[in-house]
Amino acid sequence: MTDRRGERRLVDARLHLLSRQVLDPDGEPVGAVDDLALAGPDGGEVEAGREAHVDAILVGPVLATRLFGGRVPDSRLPRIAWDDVGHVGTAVELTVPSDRLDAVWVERWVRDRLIARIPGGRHDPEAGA
Amino acid sequence: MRARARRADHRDVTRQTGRRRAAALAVVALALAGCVPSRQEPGQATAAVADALAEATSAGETTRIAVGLLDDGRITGPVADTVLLDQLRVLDDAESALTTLVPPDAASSARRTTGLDAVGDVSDAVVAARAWAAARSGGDLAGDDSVPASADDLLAELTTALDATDAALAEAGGP
Amino acid sequence: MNVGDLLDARVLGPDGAPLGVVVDVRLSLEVVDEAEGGPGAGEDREEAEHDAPLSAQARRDAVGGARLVGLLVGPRGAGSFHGYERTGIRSPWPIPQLVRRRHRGTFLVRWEDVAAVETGTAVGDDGARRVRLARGYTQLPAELPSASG
Amino acid sequence: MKKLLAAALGILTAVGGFVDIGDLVTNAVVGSRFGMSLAWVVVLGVVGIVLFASMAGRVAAVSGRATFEIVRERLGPRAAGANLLASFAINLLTLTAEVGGIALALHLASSVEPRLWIPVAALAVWLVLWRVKFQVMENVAGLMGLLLVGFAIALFQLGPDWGELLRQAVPPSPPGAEHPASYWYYAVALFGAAMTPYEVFFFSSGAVEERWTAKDLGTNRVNVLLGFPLGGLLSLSIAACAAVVLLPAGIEVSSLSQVVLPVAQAGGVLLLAVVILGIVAATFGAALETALSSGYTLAQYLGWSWGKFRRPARAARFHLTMIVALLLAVGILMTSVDPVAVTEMSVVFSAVALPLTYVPILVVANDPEYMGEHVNGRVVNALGTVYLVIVVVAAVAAIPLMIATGAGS
Repeated sequence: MTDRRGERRLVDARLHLLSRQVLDPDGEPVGAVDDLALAGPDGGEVEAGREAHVDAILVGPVLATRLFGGRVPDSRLPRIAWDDVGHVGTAVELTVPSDRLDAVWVERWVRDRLIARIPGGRHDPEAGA
Repeated sequence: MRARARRADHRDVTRQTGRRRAAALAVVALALAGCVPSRQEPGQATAAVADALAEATSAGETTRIAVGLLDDGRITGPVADTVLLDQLRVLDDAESALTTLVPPDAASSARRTTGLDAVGDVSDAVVAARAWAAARSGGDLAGDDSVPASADDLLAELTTALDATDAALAEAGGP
Repeated sequence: MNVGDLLDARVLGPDGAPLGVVVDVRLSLEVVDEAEGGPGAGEDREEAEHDAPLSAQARRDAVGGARLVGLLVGPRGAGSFHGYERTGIRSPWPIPQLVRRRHRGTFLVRWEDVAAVETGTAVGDDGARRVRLARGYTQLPAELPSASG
Repeated sequence: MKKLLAAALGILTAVGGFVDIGDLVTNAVVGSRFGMSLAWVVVLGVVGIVLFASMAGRVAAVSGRATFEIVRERLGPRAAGANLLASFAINLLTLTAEVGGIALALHLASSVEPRLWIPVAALAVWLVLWRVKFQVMENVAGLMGLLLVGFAIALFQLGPDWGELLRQAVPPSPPGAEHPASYWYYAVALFGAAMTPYEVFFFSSGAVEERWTAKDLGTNRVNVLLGFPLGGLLSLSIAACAAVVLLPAGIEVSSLSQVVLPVAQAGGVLLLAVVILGIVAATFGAALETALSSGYTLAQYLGWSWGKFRRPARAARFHLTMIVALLLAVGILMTSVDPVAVTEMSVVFSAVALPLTYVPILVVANDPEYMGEHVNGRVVNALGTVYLVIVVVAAVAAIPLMIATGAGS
C-alpha cells in the first residue's frame, strides 16, 4: 500500500454504498445503508448544480419510504453523520461505537425492555455452554 | 373435509388422464376438476374407487408388516401402535373419499358399495390388530374374547380383508 | 435531499426531451492516510474484531468526505443488478454481458450540468421526481475506473 | 473423528436440508412409489448444493459477509425484499414442520401424544438458541443426526438385490403405474429440498459465527464435500429401504411411522432405537437451522446485529425474531395441521427464493472487490451457470406440477 494522501476514489452510491452493512469499530452491525442524505457546502439544502456532499447515512424507517413511497421529515430519520465513517470496503465501518449512536435506539429498546430481562439474556455463549 | 375431497379429485383425474391424455392437458383438466367435484364422468368415479382401494391395500399391508414385526419382537409397542393408528387415519381418508363420491351411474355405484365394504373389512382388521397389540403388552384387554388370540389369527383376518380389497380393486380397473 | 430521491427520477434534457432515468449517483470519496499508519493496520484489526473484512484482499479504504460528482443516466431503471455494468467484471458468462447489454447507452452527467431537481413531496407522488439538465450539458462515459487502479 | 468435527457445520446444514421431517417422509414416499428411479435427482442436488454452498462459504470467509447481506447488496432493497418474504416463509413453514416432526419422532419413542410434545420441543429448541455455544450445538445436533446412517445399515442387513436397485436407478424412468407428472413433481421436490435456500443462509452465517477467514478455505471445502454427500447418502438409503421393503408390498408411505418399518425389519429394536434417536436429532437440527435462518435473513437484510456468538442482549432483535418465529410455529401446529403437509407448501415459495438467492452468490463470488484473488474459477462458473438454469426451470415448473398432481398424490 503506497501513500494515498490526496487520492480520491470514485464510487457509485447504489453499487458501492447503498444496502451495505454498517459496522461500528468493534464490528457490531449498526444497520444497513438505507439511504444517503446530501447537503450543500454549509450543511444547508442542496441546490442543483452547486457543490454537494454526503452528510449522513440514513438507517431504518427510510427504507420503507424508499420501498413504498411516501416521505418522512428528514429530521425524524435516524441518521449517522458521514464524519463518523472511517472505512469503506465491503462494509461501511464507523469510528464511533454503536452505543453512542442515536440511530440504533430500536435495538437498544428491544434489548433493555425484552431480551436482557429474560434470564440468561446477558450470558456470553462463548464463555461455556 | 373439503381439502380431503379436493385431494381425492385431483388424484383420480391424475390417474385417468395418465392413461388417456397428454400431460399438458392434464394441468387444465385437473384445475377444472378441482372446482366441480360433484359432476364426474363414470371413468373418474371408478378411478376414485380404485384410488381409495389402493390406499386401503397400502394400510392393510403396512399393518401386516407391523404385526409380523411385533410378533417377532423386532419393533417396540409404541412404534407399532403409532403405525396402526396412522393406518386407521389412512383408512378413514379412503372411506370418506368413497362416501363423498357421487356415482354417476349404477355400475360405479355398485363398485363404490363393494369398495366401502372392502375398506371396512380392512379397518376392522386394523382395529383388531391394535387390540391384539394392546393385549400383548398386558393391558386390561388380555383374555377378552373379541381380541384375536394370536398373530396368525390376525394375519388370516387381514389376508381375507385384503383379498376382498384386491378383488374390488380388479373390478375397479386398478393395478 | 437524499440519494434515494434522485435514484429512478426521470431525466429531461434542457428542452424537456426525456433522456432516461437516474440509475445511480456518482460520488468521490476522499481517501485518507490510515491514522494508525500504513499497511500493518489491517492485520491488527483482524484480531481485534470479528466482523471486519477478514482478508486484506478485499478493497477497503480509509475515507474522508464524499463529494457528489454526477448522475448516471440510463435508458431504463436499474433493474436488479445495481451498477454491475459499470465494473470490469466479465464472469460468470453470460450474466455481466446481459446486464451490460440492457444498460447500453448509460452515460454520466456532471452535477454542475444539472439545472433543476424536483422531488415529489406528497405521499405517492413518486412519478413526479424529475431532473432537468442544463443547456450545453455533456454526456460522459459511465465506466468506473478499474478497481485495482 | 477430528475431521468429522471440523465438518460439523456442513453436516448439520446437510442434515437439515436432506433429512428434515419433510424429506424423511418424501424420500420414503419416493422409494415406495418410484423405487430408485429418482436417485439421479439426489445426485444432481448434491452437486448443486456443494457448488453453491462452497461459494457462499468462500464469500463469507474472504469478505466476512454472509449470504443475505450479499443478496440485499446486489439485488437492492426491492428484489431482496421479495426474496426475504419468500425465504422467511420457507423458514417459518419448515420450522413449523420440524417442531411438529420432533413431536412425531418423540411420539414414536414414547407413545405420548404429539400435541403434548410440541411445546416441549419448541422450548428445547429455544433454550439451545438462547444458551448453547454455536460449535457445541452443531457438533451435537449434526453428529447425532448422522445416527440416521442406521438406514444404510438396515439396507445392507436387508440384503437387497443390488442389481435390481441399480436397474431402477439407471437409466432413470418412471415406473409404469405412475403418472409422469407425479414423477416430475417428486423430482422437483427432491431437487428443491437439496437446494433449499436456508442451507446457504445457515452455512454462510455459520462460517461467520465460526470466524472463518481466507485461511479456512480448506475447512470450507471439507465441510461441503463431506457434509452434503453424506446428507445425500442418508436420503438415498431411506429411499432404498422403502424400495426394498414397502414397494413390493404395494405400500404408499403417508406417515413417519411407516418410514422406520424397514429398519425394524432389518435390525430389530436396537437399530430402530438408533434411527428414532437419529430422527429426533435430525428434526431438532433442522429446527435449529431454520430458526437461526429466519433470524439471519431478517437481521442481515435490515443490517441488525446478529449471531449466536454474541450475548443475546447484543443481538436483541435477532433473538426476538427467533422467539417470534418459534411462537408462530407452535401456534400453527396447535391447529392440528399435518407437519409433513406444511413442508409441501414451501415448494411454492422456493420458486421466488431459489433464483434470487443463487444468482447474487454467483455474481459476488466473481467480484474481485469482495473476493480478491479468490474469485471463482472457470469450471465453477460454468457449472454454476448450468445450475442456475436448472434451478430456474425447476422453480418455475414446481407450481404447475404441484397443482396438476395435487402435491404428488
